[in-house]
Amino acid sequence: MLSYIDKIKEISIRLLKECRVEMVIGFRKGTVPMMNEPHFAKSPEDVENFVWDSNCGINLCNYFTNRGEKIGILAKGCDSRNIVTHIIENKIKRDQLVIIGVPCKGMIDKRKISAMFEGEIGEVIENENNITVKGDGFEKNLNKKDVLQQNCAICIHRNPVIHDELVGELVEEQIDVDRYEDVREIEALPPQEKATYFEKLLEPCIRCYACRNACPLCYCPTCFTDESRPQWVGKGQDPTDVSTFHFLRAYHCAGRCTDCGACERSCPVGINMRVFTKKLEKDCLELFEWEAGLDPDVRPPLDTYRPGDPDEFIK
Amino acid sequence: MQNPYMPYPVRIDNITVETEDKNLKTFRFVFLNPEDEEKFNYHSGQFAELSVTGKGEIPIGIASSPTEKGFVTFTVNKVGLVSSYLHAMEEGDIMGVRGPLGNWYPWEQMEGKNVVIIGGGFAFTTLRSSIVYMLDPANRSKFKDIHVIYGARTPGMLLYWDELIEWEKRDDINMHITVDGTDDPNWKYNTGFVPTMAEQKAPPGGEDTYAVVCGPPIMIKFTQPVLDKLDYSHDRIIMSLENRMKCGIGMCGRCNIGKEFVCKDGPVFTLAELNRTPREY
Amino acid sequence: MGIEPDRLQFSWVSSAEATKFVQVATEVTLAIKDLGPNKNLVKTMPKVA
Amino acid sequence: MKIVQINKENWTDGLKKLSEIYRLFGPVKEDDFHNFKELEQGQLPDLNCLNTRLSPKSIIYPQSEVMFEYTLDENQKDHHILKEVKKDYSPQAVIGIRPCDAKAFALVRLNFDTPEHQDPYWLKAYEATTLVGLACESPCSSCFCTTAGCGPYHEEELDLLLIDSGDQYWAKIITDKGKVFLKAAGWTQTVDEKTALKEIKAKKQAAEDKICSTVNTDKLREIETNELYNAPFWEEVSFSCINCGTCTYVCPTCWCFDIQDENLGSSGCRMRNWDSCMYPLFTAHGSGHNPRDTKLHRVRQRFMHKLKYYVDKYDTGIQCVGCGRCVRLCPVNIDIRRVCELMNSHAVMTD
Repeated sequence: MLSYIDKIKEISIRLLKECRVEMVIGFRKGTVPMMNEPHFAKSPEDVENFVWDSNCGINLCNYFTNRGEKIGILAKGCDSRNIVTHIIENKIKRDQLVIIGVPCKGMIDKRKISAMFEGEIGEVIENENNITVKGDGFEKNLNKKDVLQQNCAICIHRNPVIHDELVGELVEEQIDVDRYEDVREIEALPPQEKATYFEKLLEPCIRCYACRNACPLCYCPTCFTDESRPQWVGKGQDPTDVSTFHFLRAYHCAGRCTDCGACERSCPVGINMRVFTKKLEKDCLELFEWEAGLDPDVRPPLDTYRPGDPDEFIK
Repeated sequence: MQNPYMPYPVRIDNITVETEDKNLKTFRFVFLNPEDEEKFNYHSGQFAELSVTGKGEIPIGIASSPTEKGFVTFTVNKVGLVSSYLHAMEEGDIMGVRGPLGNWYPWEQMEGKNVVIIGGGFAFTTLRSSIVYMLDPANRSKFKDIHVIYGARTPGMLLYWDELIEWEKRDDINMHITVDGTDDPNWKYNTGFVPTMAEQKAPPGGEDTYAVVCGPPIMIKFTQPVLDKLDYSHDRIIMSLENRMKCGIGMCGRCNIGKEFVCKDGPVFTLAELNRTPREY
Repeated sequence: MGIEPDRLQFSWVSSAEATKFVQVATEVTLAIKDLGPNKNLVKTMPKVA
Repeated sequence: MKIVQINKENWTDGLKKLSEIYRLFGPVKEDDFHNFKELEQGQLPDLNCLNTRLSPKSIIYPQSEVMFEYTLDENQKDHHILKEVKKDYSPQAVIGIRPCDAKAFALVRLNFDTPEHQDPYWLKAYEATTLVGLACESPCSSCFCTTAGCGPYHEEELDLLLIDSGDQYWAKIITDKGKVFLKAAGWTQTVDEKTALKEIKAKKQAAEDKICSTVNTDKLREIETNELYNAPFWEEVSFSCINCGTCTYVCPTCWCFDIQDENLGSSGCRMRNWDSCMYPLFTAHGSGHNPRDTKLHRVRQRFMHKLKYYVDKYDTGIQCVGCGRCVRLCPVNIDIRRVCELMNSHAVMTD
């Protein structure tokens, strides 16, 4: 994956030179270990700052929303599915984008890696399959496979589903992945335990809305959480208000979320809020055989009616 | 320690619908505790937070003049959650007023000077307060010529109609009432936008003349070149700003323009001051 | 979300089906009385610290 | 007496005595990281923590706080009239607060304690609090306190500074509040101050030397506000921002808040909640007009406030203590050190 960068730069420069796009959205090197910053290039010279490694977990689709110009955008499998969702929802036109597909072997989990060490991590050096983590008084090699973000570890669409350019050979898709082990465990809990589980899960939330804002699908001009007339949710730290925000946000992503993991990655207090979106993803798959963002020409289950739609819940 | 967030309890004493679209109402409040009225000691140009219990607070310019005793009045435009609720309230209802807040028009500086008041639409409230204050027998002699250029879209959208007419009749104030347009054949006053009217009616600027400008952004935008043309120096153009506010005392952090808080360091600024600050209003 | 399954019920009732409506309403009421008051996602007055 | 020695074997015992007088707060590890929590009976603060994930500002300035109560029931005599709530401002102590987080209270105080108005909630909680600092021996790589008017042994705002010296802590007494605290704990063992001070000085130097990250702020004051406001780099700086509130909520020096009425049946309360200049609604007028309607505006506001407006308004330096939290926790890695450099060097460029 590290070798992609030359190709990324080459494609970006070409697109900009040929005026096929006015900007390319990619990443530049971060200022702290295991972080890169979303960045744009408007001229071939700007492209020099682009990087690609296993720290490009932020979903770049967030950055084309409501922009008017022609855009080249780097897209991993999950990001490309997000683009498809945006196209389906008329949020962007296909021809406004030049999609630079990035076959992906997964992003590393900064939080998980940090938790493995007592002291502060000073540097993380990456090669094709391993990373070396260095800090004050320690140095350790880790296999990337063991420290992937959870959504990457269980990803079954690593290759972009839609693209105009490709920065490398397609990678092998993972098969026989059990995507819903954690969801099933929660589903099996009795109601009260489930409630307690969610309460505990969301207890650290500081309502910074990083999860919502990192999500390219949360593009509503005014989020229901921020509405004042009517005010659906209180603005304080009341646990009911906090969980209402998380539950409803997840529902709004039903049939749309592509499990890019940007929400979880962004959370400053380490909440695994993907259990909500994954539950809805699981329901969409089981009830409607639907996986989000695979085909721009198929309407999603929540805006189509089929006579055979499940209705056992109606008494 | 006095709690600056605690409003004085008041009773709505009177409600007047001001405009034909019924979106502007003037509320007259009487303090439940008479001693609070003395504490609420204000100058024309200041504002207060109207506290509608259970809904929240809104910052509104004080429309009454400190020379009027026994009540305070506010003219409120119906826009958001609190103001809409307030519009549905009735005489006799209990709510709160917190203030007075912010600075005021530079009355001491303007003493002995000509004062030109330029107002548009519903931003005439603190200007009304100012006019009443200046016309008070105890104060009128402190000022030289007073000009008022006040406009609204239509005659029915002008605030304080009865008072405007009374001021029209007086010879110690030059009133120039205008509307953007009207189909009323009996309209006796001016027709035309406020900036145009200012160009025709305002006296030339100079050491002895202050302009107090308050109105919608578009009016301010086109009035400024007119005043430049009439040679008003920017430190003699006084403006009153609005921004979203919560605390009203410079603490909650949202209303700043550069390092100045509109709620505490303002809302009154000279144009010269505003020129030095980001235009985030 | 930790809401008991019986607490939320769906049913189709046409405006002409008065009997069915009564039946559904009765059944739902009984089911919920069995469950007792809902305790989840119930907001209380904020605590004064 | 300036320095008291606390043998670590007396630590638990002293804390027990203190807990009878003070509500004690300290760093506690939950899951993967530390945060300040009120210590339960017998619970010890974890002083091995690098620093807490969130700043301890919420101990004095809670994220949600009730200001007033009221009833809307017109049968009640005082309906629709706000009433003060009774709050607990009994003594509390924050044990193991880092010097940067303590200094932050000094910066925030300028906002809440002004000649014209005093915020009673913040001030009363602040006055009830004893800050027991812990000198920082191993600063993080993203800490830049020494160039942000602070440092690993900085004493400003602290009542006591603890210095870890093997089997004991040295407690440097900075205020009377600190003296009272030590006495309540029964920690009174005197030391040879000359020797202790010498060692502290050496340790301080060693800690300061470990800070490898710096910012330059020398030009920020002299440059024109509008010059900086209109600088060309804001588009690039703000591009990656997702307008979440992380930077402002984890920041020990951010204080912005919102006021909301919350009703439950016929009673309710007026409360205040942290708010963030990163949120579009923060400045949106009722009319729909928003003076800071783009993320460029909002990102610029945050940095201009911390590094220019505050500098100009109070003349006490930048509104940042260099704790590095926003650097470490920003989901998209916007780095205040980089922005500060851009701003400061823009000043140089336009000289």
